[in-house]
Amino acid sequence: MGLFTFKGGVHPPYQKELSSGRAIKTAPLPKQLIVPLSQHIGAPCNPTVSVGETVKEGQVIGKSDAFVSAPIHSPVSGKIKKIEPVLHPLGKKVMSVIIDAQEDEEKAYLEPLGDDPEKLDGKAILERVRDAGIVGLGGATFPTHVKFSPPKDKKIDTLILNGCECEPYLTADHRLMLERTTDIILGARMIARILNVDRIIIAIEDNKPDAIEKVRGEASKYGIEVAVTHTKYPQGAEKMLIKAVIDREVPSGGLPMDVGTVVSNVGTAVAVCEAVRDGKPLIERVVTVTGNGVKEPSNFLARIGTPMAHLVEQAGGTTGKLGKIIMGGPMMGLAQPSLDVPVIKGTSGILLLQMENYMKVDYRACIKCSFCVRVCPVHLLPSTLSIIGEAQKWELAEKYGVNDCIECGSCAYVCPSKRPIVQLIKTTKAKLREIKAMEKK
Amino acid sequence: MQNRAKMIIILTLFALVSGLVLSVVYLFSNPFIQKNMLAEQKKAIFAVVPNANSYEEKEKNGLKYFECKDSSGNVVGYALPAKGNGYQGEIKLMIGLSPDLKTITGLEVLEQVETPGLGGRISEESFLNQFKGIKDEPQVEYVKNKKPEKPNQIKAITGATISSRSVVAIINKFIKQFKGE
Amino acid sequence: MEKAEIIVSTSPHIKSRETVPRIMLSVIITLLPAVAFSVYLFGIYVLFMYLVSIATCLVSEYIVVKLRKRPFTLNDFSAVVTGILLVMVLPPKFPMYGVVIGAFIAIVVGKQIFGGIGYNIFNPALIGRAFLAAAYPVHITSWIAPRIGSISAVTGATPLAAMKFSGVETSLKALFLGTVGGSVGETSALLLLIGSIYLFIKRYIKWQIPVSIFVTVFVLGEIFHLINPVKYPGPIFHLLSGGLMIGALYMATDMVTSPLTGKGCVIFGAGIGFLVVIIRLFGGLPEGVMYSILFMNAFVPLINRVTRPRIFGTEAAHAK
Amino acid sequence: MADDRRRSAYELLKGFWTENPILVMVLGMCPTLAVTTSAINGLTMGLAVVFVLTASSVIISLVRNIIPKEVRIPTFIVIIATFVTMVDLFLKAFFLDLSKALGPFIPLIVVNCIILGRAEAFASKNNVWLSFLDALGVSLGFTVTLIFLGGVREILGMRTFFGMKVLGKGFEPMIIMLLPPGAFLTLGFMLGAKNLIDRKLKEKRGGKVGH
Repeated sequence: MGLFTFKGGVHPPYQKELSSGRAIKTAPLPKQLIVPLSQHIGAPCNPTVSVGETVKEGQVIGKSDAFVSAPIHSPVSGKIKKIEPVLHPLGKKVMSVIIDAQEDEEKAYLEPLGDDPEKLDGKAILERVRDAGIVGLGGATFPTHVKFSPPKDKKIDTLILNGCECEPYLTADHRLMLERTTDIILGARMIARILNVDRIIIAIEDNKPDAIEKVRGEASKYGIEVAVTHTKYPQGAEKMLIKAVIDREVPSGGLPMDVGTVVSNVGTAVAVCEAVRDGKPLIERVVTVTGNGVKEPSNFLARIGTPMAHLVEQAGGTTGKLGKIIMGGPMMGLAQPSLDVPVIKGTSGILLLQMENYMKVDYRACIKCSFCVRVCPVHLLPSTLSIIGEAQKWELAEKYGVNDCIECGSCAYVCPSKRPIVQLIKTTKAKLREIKAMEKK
Repeated sequence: MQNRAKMIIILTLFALVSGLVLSVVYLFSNPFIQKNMLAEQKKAIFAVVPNANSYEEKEKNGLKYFECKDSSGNVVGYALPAKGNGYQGEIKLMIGLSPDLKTITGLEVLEQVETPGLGGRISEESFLNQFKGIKDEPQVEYVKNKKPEKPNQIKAITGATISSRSVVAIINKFIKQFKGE
Repeated sequence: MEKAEIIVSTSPHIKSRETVPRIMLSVIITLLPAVAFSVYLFGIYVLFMYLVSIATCLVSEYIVVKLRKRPFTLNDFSAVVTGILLVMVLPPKFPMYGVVIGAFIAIVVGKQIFGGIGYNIFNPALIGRAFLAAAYPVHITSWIAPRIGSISAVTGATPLAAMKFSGVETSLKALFLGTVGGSVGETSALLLLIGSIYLFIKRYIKWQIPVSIFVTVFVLGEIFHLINPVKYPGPIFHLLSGGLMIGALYMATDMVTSPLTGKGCVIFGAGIGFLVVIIRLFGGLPEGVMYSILFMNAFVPLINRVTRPRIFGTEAAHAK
Repeated sequence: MADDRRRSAYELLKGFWTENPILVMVLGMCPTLAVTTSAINGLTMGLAVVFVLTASSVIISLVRNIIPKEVRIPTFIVIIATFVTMVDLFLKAFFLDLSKALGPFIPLIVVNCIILGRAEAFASKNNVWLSFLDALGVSLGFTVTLIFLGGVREILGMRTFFGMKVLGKGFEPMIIMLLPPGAFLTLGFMLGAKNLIDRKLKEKRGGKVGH
């Protein structure tokens, strides 16, 4: 069987060997946790607790009535110390609940629903997904229950479980697939139950042969397919993955459900499994702490709200002159000003890179080498878009499909002129949104 | 209505004045212009036919030509105006022919718009002098980058083969027609 | 840990090792075999031509950049590439002041007037050469015999001129090895091909361009050769003679002045190939590679527009 | 009075630099590019324009009040054409060689934008004296620029200036300068140089650069 792939993409140095051999360790509880009340795409939550109150692990501390939102649960038992705006990994200050952790065995989990998907009601599972505050753990943090509630007219026939983990450095999903294989499969079957689909495909890049073998062994018991995909960035981007695995093209501006499929991260499947089987809300996740700025790259099972500095300490601390702190992978992750920010639901990794990686490079004029055109997975002309962006011709950029850009960063990665293509595209998109908003008024 | 009438009157007036002024200028300058043109023609004819003293305009085989005589009234040659396409535009020539029509006695370029400094050098003496005394039978030929060996050959201008070739082609065509071949 | 030292910038946070200077340097290095051979073939004067041309390019670029108060671009080696390529398409023994003027024009008119590297429409080296061709038409067609030679060495004419004006066909082996008369660096098809292999592997040149030029020239050449084998040379002769190799491999493939997409490059190359054959067989000049490339350069923006790739998830490129 | 004099001086001098018809308004490109293969061609063309422009401007300014607005353009053209024909005949009668060198570009002065432009923009709105100065200044500016353009092309293309040898054997004439591309290149460099000088002047005066 040939490898599944798509047209375009890049091969950055993966650096996965730094942490792929490290089993997931449960990180010790930090003294204080910072839980932002907005950890997903959609409406932020309102606090349901007040300062001084004592909370139990798993108790709801924030929620919102909006549909596109997910409740937030206390990751530990403890006392609410403060509720105030704190710097959030996404770059601005967000209202957060600060909890002093206390030793307390008692948990406020939800009622377990059982572990046989055949006997469970899809609706009940969906409700549980919502109540457990599950969001897409691949990094996009879109509320999962929304994703699993397609409108009636969209017929879903395939569920794709994304285990590609195409971002360099990150190994969280890899470790999950090795260590939590049964949970992933169970979670997948539960999700399939919600969506009422028969076909489940688990997609894994061919640079993780051990995971492929392990998952294939477990998946074959339930007739679940394993698709081995070509190791190439951004193989894990939804649209690219759907194209590669089932050869369907999500229309421009559309969603996977428009082509009858739903893509979910393997981590999300584990969360679904735990929420249904154990009643455990989403309060912890696997985080890869890696990069040449870390002494011992590791994979941790960390509570949401754990300050990044705490995890880095657990990984032996920093080494060398630190240049960059990144939440997520090096291609699409977000640079952080310090390690004081907390782990949130979308934190797949903490990447520390040494200063020496950042020798000053000049930003030059585009020489039209077309490297970016070759790698763009959505077949745009990134060089042209960047020039249009520099010229501030926002409307022209729209004609050139700027809104179809998935901001994967492949273009900026290959650019020999080191142009900030993604940044220019992001600015253009923001300006276009502004213009649209103005026109509406 | 009145406005329109005024417009017509004014325009007519200006046209009339203009016509009047130009007529005067024309009457004044025309003799000079005619003289200029004749002088030029004469100069060209006498340049290509040596020993000519007078000429007479005649026509043969559909071509206008000038029969040249010396002071004692003997025909000393013919001057044949010729024209054709060059590299960039029309080239007008005056070809001088011996009475037996077998030898070219001279060549002048009347008008040309070839590349200045390149094809334009067909107007230069060094190029034109080559034609003095060459044979036009079987026809005029040109050679490149070497000395002409035969009596009917000339050397093309370096880097301007097309212009040189055009001149030779025009000459051959008109002489042929003039001879009635 | 000092906070101020941490860099906060947008993704992606890692970048490939490719840089403009690296690409340009690769081009220079792959040209070296042909450069060395040209010095051997035509004498030490050619080496001075290279040096003067490169120096003039660098100085001109420096002056314009200073005058326009633009960021310093000398260190990207692109001016050096232009300098070398310009000499490679000039006849050996071209007067030195001509080299200086050509290099100056190449950089100032060919490149900096448009805004410097990346913004120029035409290949700078070819602009320089086109200027010299118009300024000094005699010098640009004055050839000398190579040191190791073939039959055409007697007159010093290039194989193409010999073919066109005297009907003499040079042996293909001589053409392939480059022991023939011609412009400084265009004679050896073999060395140019060897040099460009690295660029192909690194994908620094869009392979579609040379391939489509070669295919078009071959097919058209063959067609005409079949029609009249006496008058028109065979297709291999076309491929190996004149500036076709250097044009197809190093001039047409100039990143800045070639189309962005593969499809565009095919159209671009086919256009060049077509024009080359037409000019060679029916034009007033023996060689037309330079003008063909410059002509097609002008169409690159148009080609880019019509060959825009179909955006993922849309019906057609112009659906919106 | 001083104001009047200053105004007059301005109208006369503006055509040389600040409102130079070629370098600023980029008008009359057809003769500019086509005939300036030598300085003498530039001078002749320029003088022809001086005559036509000054004469027609004066006449138009004189009659500007009696011409109905609707027919002003045809009237201007008739006036201009008259003077152009006069120049053409004059050159044919006395300077046949120059007339040949300039070819159709003398008759084409009729449609030269500079002439009609000055007539429409200035002479039809100002008194005779100012119109005269304006026309003289603009056309002389045109002439000077043409001589410069023609001179540069002649020197580089033929090594001569007004027919006199100025460059020695060591300098190979550049044929391209005599061809249309040479005209475009020279004009381009002149435009660039003018803008550069203007910018430097502005900087010196402490003004802001840019548009």
